[in-house]
Amino acid sequence: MEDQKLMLDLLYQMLLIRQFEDKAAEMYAKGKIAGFLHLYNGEEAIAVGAVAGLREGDLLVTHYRDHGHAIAKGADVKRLMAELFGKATGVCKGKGGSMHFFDASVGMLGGYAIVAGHLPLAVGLALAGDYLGKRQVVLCVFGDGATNHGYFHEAMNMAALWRLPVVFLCENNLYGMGTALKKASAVQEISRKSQAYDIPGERVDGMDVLAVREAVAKTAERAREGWGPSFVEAVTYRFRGHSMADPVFYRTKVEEEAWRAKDPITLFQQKLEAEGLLTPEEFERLEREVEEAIQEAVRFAEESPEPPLEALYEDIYAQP
Amino acid sequence: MEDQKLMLDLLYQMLLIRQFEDKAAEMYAKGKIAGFLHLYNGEEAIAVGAVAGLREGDLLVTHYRDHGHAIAKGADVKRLMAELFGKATGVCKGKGGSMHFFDASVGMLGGYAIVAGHLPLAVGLALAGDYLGKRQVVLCVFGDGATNHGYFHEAMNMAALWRLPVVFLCENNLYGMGTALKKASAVQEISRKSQAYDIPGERVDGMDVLAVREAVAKTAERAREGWGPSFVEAVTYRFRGHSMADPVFYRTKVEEEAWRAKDPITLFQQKLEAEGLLTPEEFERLEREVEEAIQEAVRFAEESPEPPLEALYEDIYAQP
Amino acid sequence: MAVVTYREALTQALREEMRRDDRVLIMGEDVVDYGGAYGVTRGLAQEFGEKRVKDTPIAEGGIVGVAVGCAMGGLRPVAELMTINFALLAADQIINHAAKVRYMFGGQTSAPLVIRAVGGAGAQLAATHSQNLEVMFAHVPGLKVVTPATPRDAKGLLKAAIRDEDPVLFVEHALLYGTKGEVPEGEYTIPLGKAEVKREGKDLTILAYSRMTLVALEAANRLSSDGLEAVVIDLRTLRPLDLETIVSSVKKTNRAMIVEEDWRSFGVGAEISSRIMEMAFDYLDAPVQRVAAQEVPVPYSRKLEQRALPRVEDVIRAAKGMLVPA
Amino acid sequence: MAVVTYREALTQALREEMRRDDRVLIMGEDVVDYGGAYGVTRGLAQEFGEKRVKDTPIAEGGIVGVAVGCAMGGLRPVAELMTINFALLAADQIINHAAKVRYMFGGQTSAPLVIRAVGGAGAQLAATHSQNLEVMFAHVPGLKVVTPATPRDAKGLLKAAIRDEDPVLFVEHALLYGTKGEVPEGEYTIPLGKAEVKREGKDLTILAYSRMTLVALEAANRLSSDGLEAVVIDLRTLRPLDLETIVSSVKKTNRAMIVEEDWRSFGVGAEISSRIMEMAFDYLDAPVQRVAAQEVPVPYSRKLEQRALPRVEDVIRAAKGMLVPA
Ligand SMILES: Cc1ncc(C[n+]2csc(CCOP(=O)(O)OP(=O)(O)O)c2C)c(N)n1
Ligand SMILES: Cc1ncc(C[n+]2csc(CCOP(=O)(O)OP(=O)(O)O)c2C)c(N)n1
Ligand SMILES: [Mg+2]
Ligand SMILES: [Mg+2]
Repeated sequence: MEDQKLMLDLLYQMLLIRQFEDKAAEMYAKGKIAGFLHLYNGEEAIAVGAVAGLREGDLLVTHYRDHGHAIAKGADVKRLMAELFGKATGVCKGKGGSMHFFDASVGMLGGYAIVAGHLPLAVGLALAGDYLGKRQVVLCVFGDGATNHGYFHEAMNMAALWRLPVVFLCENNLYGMGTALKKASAVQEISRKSQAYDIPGERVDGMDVLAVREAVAKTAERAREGWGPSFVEAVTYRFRGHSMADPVFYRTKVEEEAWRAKDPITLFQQKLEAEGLLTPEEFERLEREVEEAIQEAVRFAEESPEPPLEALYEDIYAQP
Repeated sequence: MEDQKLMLDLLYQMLLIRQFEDKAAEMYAKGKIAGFLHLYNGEEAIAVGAVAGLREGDLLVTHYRDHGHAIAKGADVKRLMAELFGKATGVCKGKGGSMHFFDASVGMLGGYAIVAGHLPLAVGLALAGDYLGKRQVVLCVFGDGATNHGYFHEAMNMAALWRLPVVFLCENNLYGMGTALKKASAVQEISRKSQAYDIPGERVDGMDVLAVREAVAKTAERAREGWGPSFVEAVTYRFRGHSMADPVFYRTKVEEEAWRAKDPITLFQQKLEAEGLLTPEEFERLEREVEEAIQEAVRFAEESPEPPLEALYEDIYAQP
Repeated sequence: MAVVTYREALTQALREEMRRDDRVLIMGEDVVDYGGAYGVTRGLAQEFGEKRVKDTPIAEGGIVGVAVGCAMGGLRPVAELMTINFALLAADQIINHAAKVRYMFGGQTSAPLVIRAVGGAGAQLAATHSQNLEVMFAHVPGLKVVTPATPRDAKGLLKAAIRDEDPVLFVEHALLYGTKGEVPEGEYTIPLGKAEVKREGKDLTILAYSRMTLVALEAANRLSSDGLEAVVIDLRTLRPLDLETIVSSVKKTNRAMIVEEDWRSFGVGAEISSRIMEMAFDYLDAPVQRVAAQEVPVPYSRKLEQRALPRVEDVIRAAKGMLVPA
Repeated sequence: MAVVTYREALTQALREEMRRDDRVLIMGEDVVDYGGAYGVTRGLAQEFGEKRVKDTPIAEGGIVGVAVGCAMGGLRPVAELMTINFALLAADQIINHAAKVRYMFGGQTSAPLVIRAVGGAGAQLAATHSQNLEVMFAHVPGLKVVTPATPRDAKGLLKAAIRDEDPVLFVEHALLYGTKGEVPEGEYTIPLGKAEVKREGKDLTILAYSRMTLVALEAANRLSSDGLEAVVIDLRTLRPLDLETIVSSVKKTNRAMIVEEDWRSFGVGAEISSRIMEMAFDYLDAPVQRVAAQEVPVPYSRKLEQRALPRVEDVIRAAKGMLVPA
């Protein structure tokens, strides 16, 4: 029973992310949202599975493709949508936008738009937690492209050296913008990169929410017990372009279709139905629930006020 | 016979480096040389062995501990000593000093004082050579400390990705300044770091000039034939402090003595004597020859003029 | 003359220089299929092949370092950084390597590379993707810094930068790519280090560069209907700086103002302002003014972002403040 | 008052703050056994253990990034960069992360860290190890930049920087470590953002910071024997800048000069000079002057290096040029 509730919750979260993203795309087309918008469609199982593998009080930092992580970590979709709309009620008061979701109250410590720039930050957060005796794990999410950056190397080495409680989670969606993995990385099996730091590395199916949950739960507990960092590579695919501006010239339709057949939501739905934990009616009910939540989020965002002009000069310094 | 000549030449070069360094230390104490001075005593077998593994036209770039490499690559000790003295006749007209030896005429393309900063440069030089069809190998030398830097990762990945003719040669002297390898690197066997790029890695005895020569010759030919980069870790020890200012608090006398017993020059001398390729008299003669060369270098440096004041404003731009 | 976009003018420059000189190659993130984040290299890989148009991993320090090595090795690399914000990741290669190798090695080598980078705010990209950081590089001897405002200048300056024997940071502006202008049909270059008087006048000299040149021109046109005629000088190159053109204009108008999109404090305008005071003190009827961005990280919200950036009205108000005694 | 070196004053500040607040920790290359490249952290690992004084790998971007994370996580890290030249390797973490997290996340977090870095030339370390790069960071809202000249200021400012809730770049000078001065016995801090009049006068205001404060003071003393009395103001903090102290002095002396060790173009002095013109134009009897380093990469040769740096004689000559009509 407990288990069924959890399973349905995972499904709900994935649906919530999917619909949030679809709505965001719609609102972007309408000009309600601007800037860069990087959607998470297709990758939902990773954020949802990973957060399910954490405990309360654990922290998450991620890259600019951060909507899924913020939602999975428990941030309010109303305030996230309001952030996309640039409203004062947004999680970052409209100052951060899509790439910079942050909600301290749920341990979502940020989306960062400098590729790999947050990897050392994650190590520092873990160091602080360790120093303060918190038994807190830091989940650090990034893309395949980020693993070629110097920061990846420096952060992995320091985390290993100091045995810090970080789970490095790579969302390998096979492309960094339009550059295929094989044109950017000397090794294709990204999980192997952790060997250079004696960090255990593991590759999981990023379309399987339970597989991701298991990998993160295991490595997070390892970290919590003081055994240091781990590296998890979750293989996945983004169903949309890199950002709204991307015409996706660089992938074939055949490849896209093959991956769409592995839609993590459909797969999980089918699995739960096969196991008798879900009926088609319940699924529809879940979808409607999600739809309502998203509609409410849009309403909230629409009706929220713009930030006042004074906000421009606030939050630069704590002590100006 | 040919072989004996070569062996004696290797020995000569190691002696030349050793005496150059001892003389530089003496001149530093006398105030003739200033700035940072990083000596190569104990590591001579690496530069000499490595350059012996190259062919004419190959290039070398290295870090700030660069005297040995410049000498082995064939730069004139007179002009190198003059550079240390800050004279106009120095290889860099007195503008570079100890950390920035450069002699284009012999393919010594620089000592660089930003740790690991020259690794991407080496990749670029190799790319240029490849682009221009030169069949030229770039030997890139750096310390153990440099392998923890982001540049190492970025350069190794790009070199592997583009199969460029670079031999990455790590002088693992167990310390980066006063920081022991085990406090700086998650893995101790540095050669393993190349696995993350599918670059072949090998550890050799850095006190054995022939072992280094063999490893570099093999990997350089591999590179020249189009098979891409290699990684060679040469284990060694610096007999002096990191720089002239270093009181060497962080190492034990026992450790130092153990390594001094493996002096690469003495080992090679003994080996050649045992094989009948060298007599004690010949060795003394060699030493005297080297002594004269070094004395002449000092004389040249002493007698050379200071750079003219106008030199301050030259060489900033090609087209001001 | 053909009317083309700033983007297309840049592409033309790259194409022509690659045809002219085999040693010119392009490297950067997504320069092949994507044609660069802003589409400037689109079509070039098709014409020149992936040996000359190279996609790189995401590794800005490495990219610029490789380009410096290429340049030292005899090629003419054009490295593309997706935005100037990422130049901070390559600052060591730009400042400690590209700008130094010639000097510290006593003139034995050089690094004739071009680093193209997009700067500027206005597209709601928030704090880390909206900076104007050119002043940091303009401070450094050994570098040249170019900041074109129009399609004609973009093309002519990029061609000159590629031919230049020294390292050049070439800063484009995200909001200019779609702007159009006349570009001469034939082959031409525009020398680095020469400002251009883009509008004549007599009452005031307005100095600007990159997108702010357009803002300054619009402000000058509107001031004109109030009877005030401002000279507008486009600096075009920040290093070397064309002091002669600047100072000789100020000596005639006796008033100067800088319009810059970067933060005021320690920004580009500070240097221009100081130089004018040093070289034309006795000619100044009023202190040189600076119209700059608000000193805040750039926020996402459109309303806030627009307020953070210098607007035409800000220039007009400042100009009137200088000309009409309060 | 005790007479101690600049180095010892800094060590005292670190020791006292670490005793006062458990959350303060030090991280950097060779801070344990070596005591830092310039010996400032010597003895601290012995007292506080390696949990609070951490050696790091050579990885400046990573080091500062880890420190930013630590600060966001509730600690008060003091990250040591061996020299400010390597801050270029951490420029992204300093400018895109430390300076931005508070703002772009709407005030939900902050990065109260101190980055200590040694700047300056004069020790024949050549082009990549002799730069004065503080202006690049002073340009950035969200950062504070501190540049002490004396042991007393070094100690009081470092203590204040550690207690400050914002990210602070604390720039020490390589040639100052051995200099001595009086330091108060008891506990004290010196607020960031306050310049100090280090010498009174009436004929001219000389503005300086870091080592150039000593050069300015010596020049002022020598000018005094010629009957010229210069005020010497030590800026101490470049961001925030204490305009009040600067401008009120210039309004009295009617002449101002900046002495800076960085390159003139787009350097610190440009901002000071412009601000003075903007705020005290009608008081100025002469253009504000800048005495700066030669615009060259710093060469190794002592003779050339000495010529590249601003000397007491340069200040005297410039001052006389301002005061005695030619
Ligand atoms: C340091 C840096 N370089 C370049 C960019 C531009 N950029 C944004 S996303 C991206 C691709 C990242 O790919 P990956 O890490 O695989 O993540 P994905 O978008 O596939 O989830 C690039 C190059 C950036 N934001 N930061
Ligand atoms: C980027 C950078 N960080 C720090 C330094 C200061 N530094 C100079 S040498 C050195 C140690 C390098 O150790 P390693 O690479 O092992 O070379 P070794 O000196 O042992 O030959 C350090 C930290 C530097 N020059 N550059
Ligand atoms: Mg990806
Ligand atoms: Mg070493």
